[in-house]
Amino acid sequence: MKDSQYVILKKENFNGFITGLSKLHKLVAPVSKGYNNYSFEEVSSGKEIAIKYIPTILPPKKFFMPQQETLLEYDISKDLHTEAVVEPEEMVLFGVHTCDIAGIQCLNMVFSEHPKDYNYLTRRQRIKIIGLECNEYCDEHAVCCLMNTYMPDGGYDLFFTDLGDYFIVHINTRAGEEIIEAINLFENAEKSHLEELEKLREKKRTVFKKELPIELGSIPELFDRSFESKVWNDLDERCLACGNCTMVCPTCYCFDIKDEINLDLSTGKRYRVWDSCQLEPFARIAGGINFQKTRAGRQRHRYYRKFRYPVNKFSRFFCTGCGRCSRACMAGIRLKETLGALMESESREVNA
Amino acid sequence: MSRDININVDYLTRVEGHGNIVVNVKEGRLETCRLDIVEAPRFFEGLLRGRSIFEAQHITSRICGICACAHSLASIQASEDALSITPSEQTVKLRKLLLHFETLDSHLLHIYLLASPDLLGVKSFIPLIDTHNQVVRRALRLKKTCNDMCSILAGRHVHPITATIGGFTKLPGKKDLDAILNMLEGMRPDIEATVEFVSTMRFPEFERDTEYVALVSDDNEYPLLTGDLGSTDGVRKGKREYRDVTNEFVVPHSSAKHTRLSRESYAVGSLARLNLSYDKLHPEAKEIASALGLKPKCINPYMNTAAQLVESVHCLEDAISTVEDLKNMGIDYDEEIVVGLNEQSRIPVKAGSGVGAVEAPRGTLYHNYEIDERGIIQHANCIIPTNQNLNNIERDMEKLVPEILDKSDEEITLYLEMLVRAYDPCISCSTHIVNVKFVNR
Amino acid sequence: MKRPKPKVAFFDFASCEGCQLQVANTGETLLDVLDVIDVVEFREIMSEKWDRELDIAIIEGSITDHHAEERLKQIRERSRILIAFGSCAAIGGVNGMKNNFDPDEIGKYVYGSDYHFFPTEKTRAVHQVVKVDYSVTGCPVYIPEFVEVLKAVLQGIPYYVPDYAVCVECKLNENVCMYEKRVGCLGPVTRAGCNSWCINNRNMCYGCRGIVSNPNEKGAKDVLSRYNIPLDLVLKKIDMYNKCREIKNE
Amino acid sequence: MERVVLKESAYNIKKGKILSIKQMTENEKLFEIALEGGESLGHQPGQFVMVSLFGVGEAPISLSSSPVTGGSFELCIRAAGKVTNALHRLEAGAEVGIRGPFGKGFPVRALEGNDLLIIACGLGLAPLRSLIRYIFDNRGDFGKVHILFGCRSPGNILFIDELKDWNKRTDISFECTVDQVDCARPDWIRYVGLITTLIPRVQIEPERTFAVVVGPPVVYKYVIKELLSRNIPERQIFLSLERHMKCGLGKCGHCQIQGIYCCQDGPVFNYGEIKHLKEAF
Ligand SMILES: Cc1cc2nc3c(=O)[nH]c(=O)nc-3n(C[C@H](O)[C@H](O)[C@H](O)COP(=O)(O)OP(=O)(O)OC[C@H]3O[C@@H](n4cnc5c(N)ncnc54)[C@H](O)[C@@H]3O)c2cc1C
Ligand code: SF4
Ligand code: SF4
Ligand code: SF4
Repeated sequence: MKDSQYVILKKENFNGFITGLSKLHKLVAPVSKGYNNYSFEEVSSGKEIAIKYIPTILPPKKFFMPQQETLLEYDISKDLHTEAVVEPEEMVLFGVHTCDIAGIQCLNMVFSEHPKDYNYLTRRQRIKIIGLECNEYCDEHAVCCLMNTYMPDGGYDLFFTDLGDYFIVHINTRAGEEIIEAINLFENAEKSHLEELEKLREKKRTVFKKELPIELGSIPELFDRSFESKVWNDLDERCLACGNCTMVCPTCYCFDIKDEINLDLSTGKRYRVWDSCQLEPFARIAGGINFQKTRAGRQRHRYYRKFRYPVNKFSRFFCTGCGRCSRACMAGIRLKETLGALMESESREVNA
Repeated sequence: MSRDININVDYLTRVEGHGNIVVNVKEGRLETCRLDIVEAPRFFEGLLRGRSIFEAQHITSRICGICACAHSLASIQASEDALSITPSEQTVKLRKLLLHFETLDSHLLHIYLLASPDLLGVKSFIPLIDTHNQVVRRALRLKKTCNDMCSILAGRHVHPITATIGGFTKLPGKKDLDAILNMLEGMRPDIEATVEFVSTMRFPEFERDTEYVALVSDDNEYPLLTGDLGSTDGVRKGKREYRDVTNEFVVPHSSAKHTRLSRESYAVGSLARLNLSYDKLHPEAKEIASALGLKPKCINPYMNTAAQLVESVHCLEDAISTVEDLKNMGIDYDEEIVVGLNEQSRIPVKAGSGVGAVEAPRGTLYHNYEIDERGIIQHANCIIPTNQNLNNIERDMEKLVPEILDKSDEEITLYLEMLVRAYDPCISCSTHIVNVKFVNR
Repeated sequence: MKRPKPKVAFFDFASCEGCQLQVANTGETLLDVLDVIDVVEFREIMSEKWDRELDIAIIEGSITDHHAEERLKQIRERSRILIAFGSCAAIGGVNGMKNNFDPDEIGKYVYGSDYHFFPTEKTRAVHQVVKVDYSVTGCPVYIPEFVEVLKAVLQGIPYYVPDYAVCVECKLNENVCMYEKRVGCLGPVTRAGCNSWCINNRNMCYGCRGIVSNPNEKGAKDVLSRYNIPLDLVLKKIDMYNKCREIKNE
Repeated sequence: MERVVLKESAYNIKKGKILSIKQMTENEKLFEIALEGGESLGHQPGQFVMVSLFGVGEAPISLSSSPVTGGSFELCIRAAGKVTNALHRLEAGAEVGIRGPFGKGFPVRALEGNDLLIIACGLGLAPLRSLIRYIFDNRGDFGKVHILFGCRSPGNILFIDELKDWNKRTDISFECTVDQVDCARPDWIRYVGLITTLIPRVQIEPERTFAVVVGPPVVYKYVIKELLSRNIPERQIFLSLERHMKCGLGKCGHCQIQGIYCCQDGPVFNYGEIKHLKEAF
């Protein structure tokens, strides 16, 4: 029906779009929780959605890799009987910012890598993503320009950009196109619409400025030289090891595996639950040795897992610049400041 | 008839807390008759001193896990009184709802799990799992529903979390109200079955006229959260004069304090409330009352269990209409309280004294705090329903024992235990364990 | 697979008995539980008594006087497994606040000149008096955790109270952090396992589950000053449940 | 919600039946396990499996038997916690879940034709026994073989009967030391002292010697220092590291040592390749 890659949705049709879509699929979108906090929750009407929002408390990873998810069910009443399972759900995510789309792309790489994780991949298959452009910065914690995630770069089915009276929508996949077709409220994008989109992008390029005076490409080397930096000791004093920074990170995927048996003591399930490298017991083994005893070491590990290790393994950074870790930290440990401190302590050493 | 009876019920069971019954009859003459409380004292009033008034409800709810909501509500009322805060209409309705849930829960627990084994001739509900499986399941189902409703409204039944000075930290959403309404309506058949179950029970026939005390009011509402203090002997006082009602006093021959009002002892609880405010019961409840042969002034303490059932019906019906009211009014979410805001000094604090008087499931519960200008508690006093009943229980026993001397020791013991249990005593929450007597000292 | 049901008894010491009630509150799940254990004594809801050997003793409440200590020791002797049930038993809980006062002074305050009829000692948690095999902490206990512990007992495997912050569960539940509301929350130093019950209900964490093994005390104080939350207020709040931490095990 | 059965899930287990259990020391038992249907595990010495007890959990355990054995495999397990204690309570005939084998084992191909210095401390003997048995099975493929074993006390000696045999063998050299003597010391134990004291006693040609070391984390630092002082090239030293492991699939993050996952990239590492990893030791 629509041959161009772009369509538009008038604002007055937005509600109809959401209601219509929510009737077709489980629809999830950002909603306000007060105190400038948001979360992705199921919606059925446009007015529930916070179109202007800053990154949600938990990133959309909670749909791809739920906080707790069953891996295996077992029955040991007679013979040992087990079945590996996943309980996926068809859904559409609406309003995903570019940083979070980047986060999902990171997770895609992790879980597609051998040995493949079919729990993740099966869920992934059933989720459609509708992106939403940030026309301006969320707040001072974002580093999306430095991490180069502030512009759309694939990873979605549809992508919405708010242009005042209407949204311009980029159709990226066949699944996206099906949504457009199913909900008959879209119009063809004219040249003028595309020009307006280009104008917005131009403007964004002037508003979004590299948040720190460093080239993305030099970050790995900065980390190569920072392993023994004093910056980590400073974090040791401040960090409470609460784990918030990792729980809210769109690219943290560490988990624990636990067994739960029913009261019959013969049936039950094995499930995984989000875990965090910031927690005291994370690297402790039987016998009591803890391979990550200090908060300094654990904080360092967190930063290296964003800015150094994955660069080798996946050729990309695992920080999407969303700023969640900084917002979630009651101790005020800010990613931007930590990076800044690393740069500074290094330049001091160089100058000394 | 002259015989010796020596009853020593060490650790009275199926009551909340530790109590012992001691009866000593020598040659047909009653020598000793008392209910000892051996619960380890916990000194709540003492340890409240120096704590912020904003922590009071959190701490005092830990006086008793069985009537934790009532303690919270009494505590909040006392605190608000001291701080001169008037709760909104919505808050009052929600609090009433919470108290209804707890009353239902507590009464049903008592009827099914604590009292009915006696009437069915078993030691506990455990054997009933086999003999009366449906009854046990119904009891547990009802209890669970009350518990679930408390969870929605207050986070949980034992030590509610959301109820706080000023209102609630979390207000029920539309879906929550619907869910509660659903659960309440779903309880109706089980409550009907309960009525049937109880009407087959035969309560011992025993009467002793005494004074009954409860909250009373001039409006049409069955008073549970607000009102003055009144008695069947015609006393009426404001809640700030609670000390004149409870009259804790020292008995010359014993070191223990008792409470009394117009006569040697008084009773609180379901029967007291029914005797004072029978007319204000929900019509359904009144119907059940008359079917059970309960009408004011009923002076058979064993009938307290029946009165609890009547109140259960009242609470259920009143809760349903309260939820409907709330749904019609629509919840104002701006009233949600951020707890701990006192840390930011958002509720103005001043020196003062406040009293909370609430009809807990077992009777009138008083909390009284005195705070300084920083909101720090200087003095605290909590008077628990069971404390008020202990004296009355002993007087009942004194009258009962001579009447049943022809029965076997086992039977006498059972009658006495049942009597004590009928009051549904909550000894664990007795902050003032004032009733221990040392007759043989 | 039918194995003999273990004999289980509930005992209460200084407590509000709310944790026992939590068990009764589980509804028909209680029947499932009773299917796998044989409750032989549970004074709150049963008249049956048992003075012989026990497989599992479930202890509610703190130890506040000499009698209690003796009684507890006797129970320990005849029990194969002993579970400290609820914060009062596991960490001392609210009864610990009493340790802020001199026992005679607080006795006089509450009972006047007759205070000596109610002798009291420093409040102690159960493990400060006898060996404890399992702890179910929380005020009140969180029933899913209790059931988990019960299953661990039946399977003969250990249960470790989580040694990480309530914040973890709080985040999994996607709550708005209390610090965003500028309210001092004890979540960051309190052991998880309650599914962040209080914060899910928009209250703060009061620390009822005990403090993690290695809290960053200095860091926590800095956080409070960052948010202008008076330190003494929060320190006092820690005492609400954790005062018995100060008692060193003999 | 849909429920999909995942045939290919890496969390699927293979059923294993315990054929026999042998108490080795107070805390260690040897389990012989066969997979259902006689399936061969097909492992390399140095690899490990995740052993499951349902309702309890999983634990990574090294394979102790030579791959050549085929039909069944052996695990030497110390009762250290939840899963391992529960395993110790099992009896022959019980079923367990097995995932794996996982990880990179000892570089058998690279070792072939060279002299070997095998150093085992305590439970480190469990994985090394797999290699040693493999070497015995293919003795002609290797040069001189020295085996050093150290443990806390005579009561902690694993595979004691086999060790007696090794002691008698003439095609290898074998020495054993204990940190302390707490009960009757078998006469074939000649030394008391730390494992490091044995290293200077063996005669080696460093350039054609490969050292393979497995022991608790504390020993590596000292043993490696000793080996380097004997001029064994860094790249000819192999070791196996223990970490907390949950998935064995390089995902859960528990075993990560800086940029590498111990479960997939290890547990056997070449010292020369990881010596720069400060978190490794
Ligand atoms: C590659 C590899 C190979 C191995 N090979 C062998 C082998 O061949 N033989 C062998 O015996 N072992 C081997 N191990 C070690 C073995 O995996 C562990 O001993 C085992 O995982 C312990 O599991 P568990 O469930 O018995 O102990 P757990 O119950 O899991 O106990 C240990 C864990 O519980 C936690 N814990 C313990 N106490 C507490 C507490 N009080 N509070 C909170 N948390 C606590 C610790 O943090 C630790 O994570 C190997 C390990 C690895 C990584
Ligand atoms: S959120 Fe802050 S305090 Fe918590 S673990 Fe992360 S850095 Fe530490
Ligand atoms: S509300 Fe409390 S428990 Fe939750 S994240 Fe914040 S500090 Fe942690
Ligand atoms: S959130 Fe804190 S106070 Fe509330 S139940 Fe959990 S540990 Fe206890």
